[in-house]
Amino acid sequence: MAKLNMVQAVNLALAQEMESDPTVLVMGQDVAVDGGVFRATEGLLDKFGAMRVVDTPLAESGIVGGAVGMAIAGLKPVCEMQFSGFSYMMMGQFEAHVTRMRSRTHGQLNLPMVIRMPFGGGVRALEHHSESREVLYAHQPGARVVIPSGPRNARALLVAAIRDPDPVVFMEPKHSYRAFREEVPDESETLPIGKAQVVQEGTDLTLISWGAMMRPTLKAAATVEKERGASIEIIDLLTIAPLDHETIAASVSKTGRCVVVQEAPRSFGPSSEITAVINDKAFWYLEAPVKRLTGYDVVTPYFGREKSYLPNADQVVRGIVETLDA
Amino acid sequence: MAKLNMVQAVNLALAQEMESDPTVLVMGQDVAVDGGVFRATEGLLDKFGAMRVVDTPLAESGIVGGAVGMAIAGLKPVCEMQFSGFSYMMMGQFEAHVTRMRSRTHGQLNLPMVIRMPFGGGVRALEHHSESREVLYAHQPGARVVIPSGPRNARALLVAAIRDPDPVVFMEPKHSYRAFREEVPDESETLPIGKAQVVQEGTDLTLISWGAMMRPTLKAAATVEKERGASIEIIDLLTIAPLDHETIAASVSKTGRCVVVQEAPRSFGPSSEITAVINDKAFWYLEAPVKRLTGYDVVTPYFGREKSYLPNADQVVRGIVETLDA
Amino acid sequence: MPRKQLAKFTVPFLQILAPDGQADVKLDPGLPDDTLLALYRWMRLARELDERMLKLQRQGRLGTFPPNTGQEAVSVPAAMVMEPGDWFVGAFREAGGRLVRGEPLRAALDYYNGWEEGNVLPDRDLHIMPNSVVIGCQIEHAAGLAYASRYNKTGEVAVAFIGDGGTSEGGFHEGLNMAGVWKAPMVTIIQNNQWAISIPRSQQTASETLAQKGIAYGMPVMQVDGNDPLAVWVAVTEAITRARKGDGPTLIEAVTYRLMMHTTADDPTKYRTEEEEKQAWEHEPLVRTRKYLEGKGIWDQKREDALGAEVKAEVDAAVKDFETPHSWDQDEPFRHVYGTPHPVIEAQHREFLANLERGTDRG
Amino acid sequence: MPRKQLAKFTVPFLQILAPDGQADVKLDPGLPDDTLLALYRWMRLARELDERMLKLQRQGRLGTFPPNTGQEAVSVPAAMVMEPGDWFVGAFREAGGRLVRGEPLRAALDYYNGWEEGNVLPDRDLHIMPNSVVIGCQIEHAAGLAYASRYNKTGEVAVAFIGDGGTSEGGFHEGLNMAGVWKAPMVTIIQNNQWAISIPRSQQTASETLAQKGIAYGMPVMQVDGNDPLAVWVAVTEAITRARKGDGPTLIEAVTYRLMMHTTADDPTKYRTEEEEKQAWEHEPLVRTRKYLEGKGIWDQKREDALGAEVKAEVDAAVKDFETPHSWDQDEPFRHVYGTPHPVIEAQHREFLANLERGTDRG
Ligand SMILES: Cc1ncc(C[n+]2csc(CCOP(=O)(O)OP(=O)(O)O)c2C)c(N)n1
Ligand SMILES: Cc1ncc(C[n+]2csc(CCOP(=O)(O)OP(=O)(O)O)c2C)c(N)n1
Ligand SMILES: [Mg+2]
Ligand SMILES: [Mg+2]
Repeated sequence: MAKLNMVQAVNLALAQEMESDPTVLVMGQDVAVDGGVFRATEGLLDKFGAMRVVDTPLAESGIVGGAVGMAIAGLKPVCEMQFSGFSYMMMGQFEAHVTRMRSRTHGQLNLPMVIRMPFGGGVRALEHHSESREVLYAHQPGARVVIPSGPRNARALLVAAIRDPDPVVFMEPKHSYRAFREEVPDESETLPIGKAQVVQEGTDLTLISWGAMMRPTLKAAATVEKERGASIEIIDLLTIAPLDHETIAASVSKTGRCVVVQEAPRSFGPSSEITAVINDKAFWYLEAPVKRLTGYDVVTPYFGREKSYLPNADQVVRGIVETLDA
Repeated sequence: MAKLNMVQAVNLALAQEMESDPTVLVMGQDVAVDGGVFRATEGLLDKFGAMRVVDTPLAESGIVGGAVGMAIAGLKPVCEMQFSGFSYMMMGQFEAHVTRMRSRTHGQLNLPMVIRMPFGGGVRALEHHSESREVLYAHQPGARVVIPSGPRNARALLVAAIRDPDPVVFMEPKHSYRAFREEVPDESETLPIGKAQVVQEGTDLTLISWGAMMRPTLKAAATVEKERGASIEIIDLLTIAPLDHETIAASVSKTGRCVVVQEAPRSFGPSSEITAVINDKAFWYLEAPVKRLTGYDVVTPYFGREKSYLPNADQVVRGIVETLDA
Repeated sequence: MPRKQLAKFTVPFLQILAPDGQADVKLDPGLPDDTLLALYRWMRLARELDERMLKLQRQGRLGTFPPNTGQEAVSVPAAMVMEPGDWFVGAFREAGGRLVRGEPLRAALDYYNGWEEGNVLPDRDLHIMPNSVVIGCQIEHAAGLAYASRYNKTGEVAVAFIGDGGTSEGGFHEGLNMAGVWKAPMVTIIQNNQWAISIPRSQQTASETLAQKGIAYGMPVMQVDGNDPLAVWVAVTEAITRARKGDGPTLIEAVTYRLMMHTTADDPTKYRTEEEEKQAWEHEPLVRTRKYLEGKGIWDQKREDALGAEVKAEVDAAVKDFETPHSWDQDEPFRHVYGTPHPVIEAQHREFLANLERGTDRG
Repeated sequence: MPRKQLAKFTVPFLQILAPDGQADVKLDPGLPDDTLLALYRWMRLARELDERMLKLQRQGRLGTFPPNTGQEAVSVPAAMVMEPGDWFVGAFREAGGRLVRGEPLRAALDYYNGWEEGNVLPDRDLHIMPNSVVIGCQIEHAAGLAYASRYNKTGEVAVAFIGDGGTSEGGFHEGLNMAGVWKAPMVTIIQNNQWAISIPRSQQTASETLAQKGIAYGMPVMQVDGNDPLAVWVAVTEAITRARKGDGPTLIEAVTYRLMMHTTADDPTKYRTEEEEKQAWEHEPLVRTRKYLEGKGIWDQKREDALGAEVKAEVDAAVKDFETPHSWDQDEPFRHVYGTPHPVIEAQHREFLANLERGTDRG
């Protein structure tokens, strides 16, 4: 058991899976000698050699398309997109093959591959290094989209993703990479993909978020609990697609009120889907409209303006209060 | 005034805009000599020559990226993606530049360009020729997504798209290409982008759809009206992004009930956004949950199974009845 | 060190069998008779299948498909020189090669009639990739398959096909570049059939040959007469041997012609002349191969007629099988979204079955 | 017509000015003194800006940026030989060239400090494209700009830059291929600085040179010493002249070295030796240019000191300006999602302003 940050937790998951399964390999730009621009693959080259820790040319489509071939040949490639902002270069491969190979062949060919990508804002980075676009992957049946929120669940979910028989888009909130540490057990552990986690039980309102937004979400919940004595149930989605309808519906059916916090632009974002699921499954229990606290429908601004564009705990507090009072 | 099908209406819009504005050009695979695989650009080469009707190499990213350059240099390129299923090859250009150039330069550089693409099922075509993935474009602020439902609005919206100062993704429901004809006036006319159309007023329920799904939607409405004497308000979205919240909210605030019909997979689809908007703006008027009638969250099957996967009028009838009775 | 020449490249060309059926004796690989007869038979079978599929399509008994008529001398010999474990990575115009590799005749019929069942092979180990309708992607897959061969030291070679049009896609570039860096055991064969739907080769790229595109990736290149099965045989054999030895990938341009329409939805009279097509027919591969066999004294009209009857019967049987009503489930796709169940899919599966049961009476 | 050679290609190399400052007299373009002095001045200014930005970044007064130190002899002379209407299409390591084209010093400071205002040029007609952080896209833009030049018969040439790493992207391929087909007036300059972050040139592609990649698109190619501003001057002039005459695009590989870190977030000691860097410094462009000027008798230590003071003052002024508090609106992005208003954006704009007003007191 060691106290790790999320980068180290990702690194641990990769190292242990590579250790125990010789078909697992890591590939991407700068993942080998450099250890990844965030150091998530540091040390792997020394341990596993250049055949299993592959510095690729600068070609996202090539990386993912290559991984499709490798997966069909029995390997389990874990690809890294250096930033999610560059991952759209491989959308053709993703849509045409990553999501479809199993269905196309009725299961004769499947793709046990993972596409890791740091995403989201908050680190004062250059343009294209700050977006949250999980919906572009979540809307495509055939792949799964997983977003951890802390070191321990990052490790457990990444292990599960690598072992999953199907492609998993594993989006790492870079704002959380070094934000805090958690105890992460030495022995391998997994979390089920497709299941959300109730991180706190409550009765007055359901608060849903994922990834880096879990932090302002938790902070806001604590504030409102203190200030108003409200009992808030908090859900960390962990998997975005396919979504865990049961957990969401059960919670909102109990509380009757819901606030969803998301970093992505509002329109056509994950919180819209969550609202629709609640509409489907918990409509008659709703005592107030579901409140979506989200990024805005603007082009993600450069970091000079980033802070005012990211949802913050204050907004979440106001959203909760408004929803409690509605 | 002539009776045209949608392909002819698209052709008319292109020909007239090219006639009246020498900066408009058409580019894509097989658009010139062949007149487009659906014949949407037929005759344009003869009228306007090879500089303005450009047969390009087989390169979607090149086409769209080239158009970005042309638009910056003062032209108004209308690109064709042969099928939406191949458009994901240009998602990198789209996300990084098409949607961002205006914001990036605070308006100094803008992109008056149109990306036309046939989409959707129902024509017994090969794999990758049947999807509805409008959300992948709609979730990205900076471009607009327009989907006509008939010859006349296709012509009017395409003219508006070409004249728009910003990029427009113009998705043509290929199932409607030759399905029916409408009177289309000879003189140019436009429809405002960003506005939905109430195609029929009613008081008991709001029925929302767009594109090829308008036909089963209208048919189902007529059936229920006849069978139940219900008064149904029907909205044709026409623009998917940015969405016309007012028209949707006003209608549902009046009727209290809503059914949305969409061809795309359910999860993270446009109907989820519509449901969320209704939740935001008309929650207190709702007398029943919004009903989403959609494609399923599966990989679009080949055409041997296509028919059972496309929402049909029967399902819409049942959805309306269920919502009326809820 | 002023203006100097840094590097020199040449593009070799290979033809062995001329259109008149005469082989260059110095270059003739001297294949055994039974191999030559098998080669011709596979090409004839592929042609027969095309012709029957065209008829079926015109009669509304089959969906759209892309005929490979005229290009049989590319994929058939290439598939024949491959080892069983090698990967056949097609675009979508390699019907002949697929048959050689063991794909049942019926698979193409099912596939082009709108059923994923056409992609389900009798054996996963046939190592045939499904068609890559989205052009260019398959080159990246092949690079990955070839990398895996090195990883697992299996000696397998990935043999990928792409059209002249496909060479313009970014995927062609990224895949070949990676293969070059990886010294991956991969052979890429451009079927330059002169057309990408209506776009002629000359408008696809300004390069003098398509073969020379391999220079960009530091790999050996060769242009061959793609209507000459012996030249393809020799070139692909050389390339596969090099790949298997660990000497990396090769790019081969096979110059051929798409004698029929792009797909059955296409009308070539819109963009090319009958004259051009007529000329192209004079170079087509089957006649020249037949003449070559006749010249060797191992073929004559009687055997030709017998073969004609044989391949017809084989195709007849496949069509009959294909047209025997089957009961493939409509809900099959729900079983293959993921390899493990998820409640969202399961719930929609039930919803689908209920909708299916209720039918579509009212439209 | 058996095995024959179809086509031959060579990759020429050009160097004029050796590292010791000696020019090859037969090749020296004989630029006027004032041009040479301007050339050196721009390179010095770019270097000074880099060094200052690095300091600012280390002090937390500036965001991450990619220094162009060592590569000044590529973008500076290229920008100088361009006509005013020509399009400068950068990747993100062409600070020098941008200055030449008229971008204010301050623009880079604002841009790398997280403000879109750094992309807003004093005049749209400067024809400088914003950085293309997403690698490869800019080559496609340049092809489109060059096409528009033909369309409007403006005679403008698009000059695009890309790194050695960038040549692996599909966009490089698709853009150059289209430019070839279109005979577009475009010049592409690969800044081969040996590294793509930690990936060495040798692992980026198996091709012997990067220049030869142009053979794939049927365009003239040339490799030049990218630390030699005279060679770059001559090569780009030739290419631009050819483009403007209507003879199509050219691909130039400029061999140089990234003397600093990839960006200020990068630590090169992880992947390359000090020895390698030291050697590279011996080939850097400024010293050799200065020696050349000294050899011509138009430069000496006094003038060097004066220039040093001058560029320092210029950068000082820009930094002062940059650090003067500005009142750029936080809500600016809402004004530029679309060129025309839409209620969804307007409503969110109001919401944003309300949130902004309320602040973030509680986190
Ligand atoms: C990425 C992509 N873009 C467009 C298409 C549509 N399309 C199908 S075949 C074809 C032409 C292909 O030409 P070529 O590569 O020469 O192969 P051929 O059809 O001649 O065998 C096009 C444009 C596609 N399938 N994939
Ligand atoms: C499409 C894309 N993928 C990845 C990146 C991340 N990235 C930024 S710079 C860089 C290396 C670029 O190398 P090169 O093209 O040689 O240019 P240089 O940095 O050496 O100037 C990478 C991988 C990016 N910006 N764009
Ligand atoms: Mg072709
Ligand atoms: Mg570089």
